[in-house]
Amino acid sequence: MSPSNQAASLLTVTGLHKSFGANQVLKGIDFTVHTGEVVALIGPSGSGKTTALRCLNGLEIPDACTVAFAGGPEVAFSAGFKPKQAQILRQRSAMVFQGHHLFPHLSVLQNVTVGPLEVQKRPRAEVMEQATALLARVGLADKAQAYPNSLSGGQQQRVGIVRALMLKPDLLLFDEPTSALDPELVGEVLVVIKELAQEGWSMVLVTHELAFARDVADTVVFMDGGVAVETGPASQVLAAPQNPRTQAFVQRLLHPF
Amino acid sequence: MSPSNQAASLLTVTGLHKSFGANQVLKGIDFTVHTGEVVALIGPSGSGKTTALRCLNGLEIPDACTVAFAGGPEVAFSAGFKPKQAQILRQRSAMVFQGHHLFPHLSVLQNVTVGPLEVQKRPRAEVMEQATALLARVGLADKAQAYPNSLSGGQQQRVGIVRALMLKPDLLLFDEPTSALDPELVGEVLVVIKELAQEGWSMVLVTHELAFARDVADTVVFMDGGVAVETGPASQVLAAPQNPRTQAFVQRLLHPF
Amino acid sequence: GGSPDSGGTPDEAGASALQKVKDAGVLTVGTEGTYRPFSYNEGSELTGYDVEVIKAVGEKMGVEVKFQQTQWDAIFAGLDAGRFDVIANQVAINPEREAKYLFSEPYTVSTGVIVTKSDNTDITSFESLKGKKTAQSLTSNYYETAKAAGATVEPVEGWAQAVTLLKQGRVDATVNDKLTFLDAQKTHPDDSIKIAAEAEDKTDSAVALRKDATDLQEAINTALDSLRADGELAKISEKYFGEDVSK
Amino acid sequence: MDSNWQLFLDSLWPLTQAAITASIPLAVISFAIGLAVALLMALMRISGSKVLSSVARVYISIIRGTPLLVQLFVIFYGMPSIGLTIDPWPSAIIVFSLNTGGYCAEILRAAILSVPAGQWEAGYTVGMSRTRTLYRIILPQAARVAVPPLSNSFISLVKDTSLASIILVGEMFRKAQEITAVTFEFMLLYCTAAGIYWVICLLLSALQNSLEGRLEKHVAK
Amino acid sequence: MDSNWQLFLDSLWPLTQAAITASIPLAVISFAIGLAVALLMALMRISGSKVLSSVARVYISIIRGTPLLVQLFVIFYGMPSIGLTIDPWPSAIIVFSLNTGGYCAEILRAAILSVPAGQWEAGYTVGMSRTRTLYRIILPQAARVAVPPLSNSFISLVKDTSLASIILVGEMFRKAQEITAVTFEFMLLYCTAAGIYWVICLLLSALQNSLEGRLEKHVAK
Ligand SMILES: Nc1ncnc2c1ncn2[C@@H]1O[C@H](COP(=O)(O)OP(=O)(O)OP(=O)(O)O)[C@@H](O)[C@H]1O
Ligand SMILES: Nc1ncnc2c1ncn2[C@@H]1O[C@H](COP(=O)(O)OP(=O)(O)OP(=O)(O)O)[C@@H](O)[C@H]1O
Ligand SMILES: [Mg+2]
Ligand SMILES: [Mg+2]
Repeated sequence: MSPSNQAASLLTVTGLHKSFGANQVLKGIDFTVHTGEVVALIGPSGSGKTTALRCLNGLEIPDACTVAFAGGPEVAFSAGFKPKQAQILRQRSAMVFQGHHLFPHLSVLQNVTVGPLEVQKRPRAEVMEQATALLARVGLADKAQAYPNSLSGGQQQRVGIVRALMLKPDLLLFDEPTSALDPELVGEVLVVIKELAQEGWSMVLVTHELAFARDVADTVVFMDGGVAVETGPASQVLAAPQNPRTQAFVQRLLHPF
Repeated sequence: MSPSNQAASLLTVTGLHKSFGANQVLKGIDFTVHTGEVVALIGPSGSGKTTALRCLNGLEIPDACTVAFAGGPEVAFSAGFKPKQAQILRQRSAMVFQGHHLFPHLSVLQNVTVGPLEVQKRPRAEVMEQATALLARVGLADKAQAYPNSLSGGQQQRVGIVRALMLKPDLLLFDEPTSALDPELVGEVLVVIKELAQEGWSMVLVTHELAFARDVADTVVFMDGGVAVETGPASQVLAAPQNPRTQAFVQRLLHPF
Repeated sequence: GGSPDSGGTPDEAGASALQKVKDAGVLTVGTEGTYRPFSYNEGSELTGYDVEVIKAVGEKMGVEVKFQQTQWDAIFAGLDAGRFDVIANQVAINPEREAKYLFSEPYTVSTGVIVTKSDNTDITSFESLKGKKTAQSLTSNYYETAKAAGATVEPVEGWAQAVTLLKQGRVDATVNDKLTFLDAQKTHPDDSIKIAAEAEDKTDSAVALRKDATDLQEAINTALDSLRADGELAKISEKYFGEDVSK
Repeated sequence: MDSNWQLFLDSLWPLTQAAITASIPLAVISFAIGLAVALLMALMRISGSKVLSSVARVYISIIRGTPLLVQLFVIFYGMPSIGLTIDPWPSAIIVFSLNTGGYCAEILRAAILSVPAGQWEAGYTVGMSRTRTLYRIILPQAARVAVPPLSNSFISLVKDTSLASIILVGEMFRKAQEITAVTFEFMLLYCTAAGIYWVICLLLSALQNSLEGRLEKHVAK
Repeated sequence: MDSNWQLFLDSLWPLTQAAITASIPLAVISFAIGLAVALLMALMRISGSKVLSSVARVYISIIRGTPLLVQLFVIFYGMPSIGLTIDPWPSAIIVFSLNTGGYCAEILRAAILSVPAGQWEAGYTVGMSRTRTLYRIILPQAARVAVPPLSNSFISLVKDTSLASIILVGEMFRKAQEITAVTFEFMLLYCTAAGIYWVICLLLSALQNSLEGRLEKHVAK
């Protein structure tokens, strides 16, 4: 699964800086996602993983950063940046939220088709066909007409994933997609993500499930204090971390008590 | 840590039945907690673990059940049962909630002392001394004057545990005390619970952390569909479950993807 | 436009008040519509003494009369704002009002009466109101009269409320227009109240106009004079009060 | 007593008629326009722009801080002095709309803020603009929270229309006063009017309940 | 214009005095009593008892469904017919308290229900009774949610006290009318009164903000 070094780079993030007031959360992060690659962001709480991911989708406006997708657009964030420009990033990537954030007043089918139909203005027939296929793909064929409230947490998160896939993004962004789930329901979502990775989707994944990251990710970026402390192949960073901070973190999560 | 068979029984629950409307959630559960014993309730979501625990603290009124504490009271729930009678159960046991439910408008110190001072009417000096000691014990000596909002989830849950200990109960009830926590914070709470178990506190513990249950519990009760499907020493039920349902459940949690 | 010696101040359009009424062919009148027997609604029809008088005036002037019914609170504000040309609602003439508004010749001359419970014996004159409680409509002239007599005045919305307070024993008396009392007794005979005393001086009520409407004032006076001359005014008065109250 | 009963029956239809032809249409139209004003003000308050937010703040404060009666007076009797003469009905609609706008702005603001921020972000991430997210995602959810207090405001508005008589609108309370002027039975007439208001309010509450029920179903838990 | 200015200055003190001696005390006392009534009604509504809950429902519906003016009329002019004659001030306080009670009951109910059920249970588990949990745990937290709408109600109440003039309470609006009875400057006096109301409301809003700020700090997130 590890992409060869020759794989085309899909996304290049350079010099990602972000402060909230006086709190400097990201102090210059660089990383690259190759086509078909799975990058896992790990690190202690408050280290800026979520913030970094949100910047990629323009949900947070970095203070400075260049986000370049292969084949454009290249977005350079700087002082005079207008929030509207962020919208072009969203044409290339799609976010799956920790708390799924499904639209509670829309049915499952409406949830996943509202973007393609009303924003992307794609033909209805094509969108419906895609939706039916994807819902079936994650085991929710019979839930198309249901409302999010009537679904279990795991089902909701799978709908969230379909909603993102429906946008046909080049890159999927996952922010701890299982951390709000019942322990028993974690598995069903991880299985879906694992299959997507195997199908060749490019993704950036924030997770605390180290076992999962080791299994699925090609590259792991360990963040701490707003800096990418250690970056490398998953097997290496998680099994034999070099940096003492990485070591402590991995140790704490694998042996909590 | 396993209590000898001769250990005095502290709590005997017989014939615990509970329905919500037409939904029969508990269909007759029996179990015993010996003094100093740790009993873990495990089982799939919706199997009635939380409901069973809440019945022990009178937060849910069983349809039928006898709850007998050694040395009294023995409470027999039946049709004409008055919610007020449940209060006598709360003099023997104390609950630590999944979502901690600290009182947000009271300081940490007030949170843990409001019960002993205002309900139990114990002398102020004694209560303060106990509170200081217990807060120090869980590593929160410096947080006495802080408000719950300013604490991390793990700190909040530790305060929740101190609040329960302050009541000097004979039995501690834990409902998934770490499931609402950040993965990194789980450890600090589990460590406290493990120490309490080692100090000889009797407790009933609902948990999805199978590794923890195996390490800390003396007895494991596996519930499914409102019935105690399998009961036995922790090492046996978790490592070599007899019942196929227990086997499937344990398998699913230990190898999620 | 009005002739310079008429005193009519031309407004921004250059037309005098009278000219505007003539041009429109309509005299707009502000009135309460809830003040029996002067201005009230019988079914859906606005009627009453003041209403009929001003209608007759309009006829003499050769214009149509249109009514705007509003509360007393708003009636002078309405006149100020030009919502109507005149007020016909038993507006009593007094110095404060004359300082701000023009008045036509009076078309009602009446007296104030003190109304008490029938069994009341200690109120026999305006002097004996001193220290007593009376209920007065703020809108009426008698509010000041009662105050001047040394009474504690409870302001109320109208006759019905005043009488209710009187009968409930919450006030000792109400000073009111004699005509109102007589009309009320005619339609709702009630022997638990009586007239305890009558004022010596008369109260004149007239049509009120804006300060600048002198030519309209003249036109109305002319109309009133001819109504008086041909007996029309007396006839309307007879209809409502059984006597001529117009002088 | 008998004649009271007769009077009650006699006045029932005129009062009801006034309610149907004046009070209710006045309330409904003003409420509809007022809601639009309220939404605008609420959005200005949340906008993040200091200027817009201050303007909305001052507007809301004046509307809520001064009696409705005075607002009616100023528009109807005060405006002509600056050359703007507005007819009774338009005046009434303007004042009641602006008033509703001020009162409901805070309700809508709170309702919009009550929708989790994640819903905005989910809207953005499927490519929606701010405006589309507002209309398609946020407002339908805010509605559930807003309906009960809005319904309160509407019920108040229905009763407040009685003040319109001061600017020559012949609504129900005015009708009751007219009848009272002839019969002097103000208690009876006012109570009858109150009864009619009550019936209207009961209908509105029923409507509110059914609306809440419908919105409830699909709200995030 | 000059004489208007003079009149404005002359009337400022009498109006303010009336506000201080009548309008404000009336509003404050009625609001305090009304809150107690509202709490009672709110608890009846949540109680689970069908009877209590229905009683509260009907009460709230009548209060909200009928004009305040009529409520004042009924207590002051209507009660004597059943042999109960109540003085103006007590009448006003009764009516405004009952009215506040009806309006605020729903606010308090919603606020109490907004406190997570877990807080009740946490109260029970430390041994508290229902009542103690309510006062010690639930109400302090409900306060944060209740303050903004309660402050709305209070501001409305301040303005509504002007209706007390109808039952002979000499509050500010009545004072304005008395002055105008002589001078006829309704617009000017009403606007002056409105200005005073506005100042009171600004003060109340400031109070509300500081109260909210204080309550905000320790609320569950
Ligand atoms: N909108 C915001 N305003 C102010 N500070 C913020 C905001 N969002 C995040 N922060 C701060 O930025 C820092 C990094 O937060 P972030 O959520 O990115 O961390 P994280 O690595 O995702 O942590 P976790 O594992 O807990 O999700 C934290 O100190 C947080 O308090
Ligand atoms: N207050 C209630 N009213 C109605 N049904 C309830 C209530 N509480 C629980 N239930 C139902 O009772 C069943 C058992 O719930 P319970 O919370 O005890 O399960 P659990 O084993 O604790 O599950 P989990 O692992 O998800 O916490 C579920 O079907 C649930 O829907
Ligand atoms: Mg995060
Ligand atoms: Mg549970």
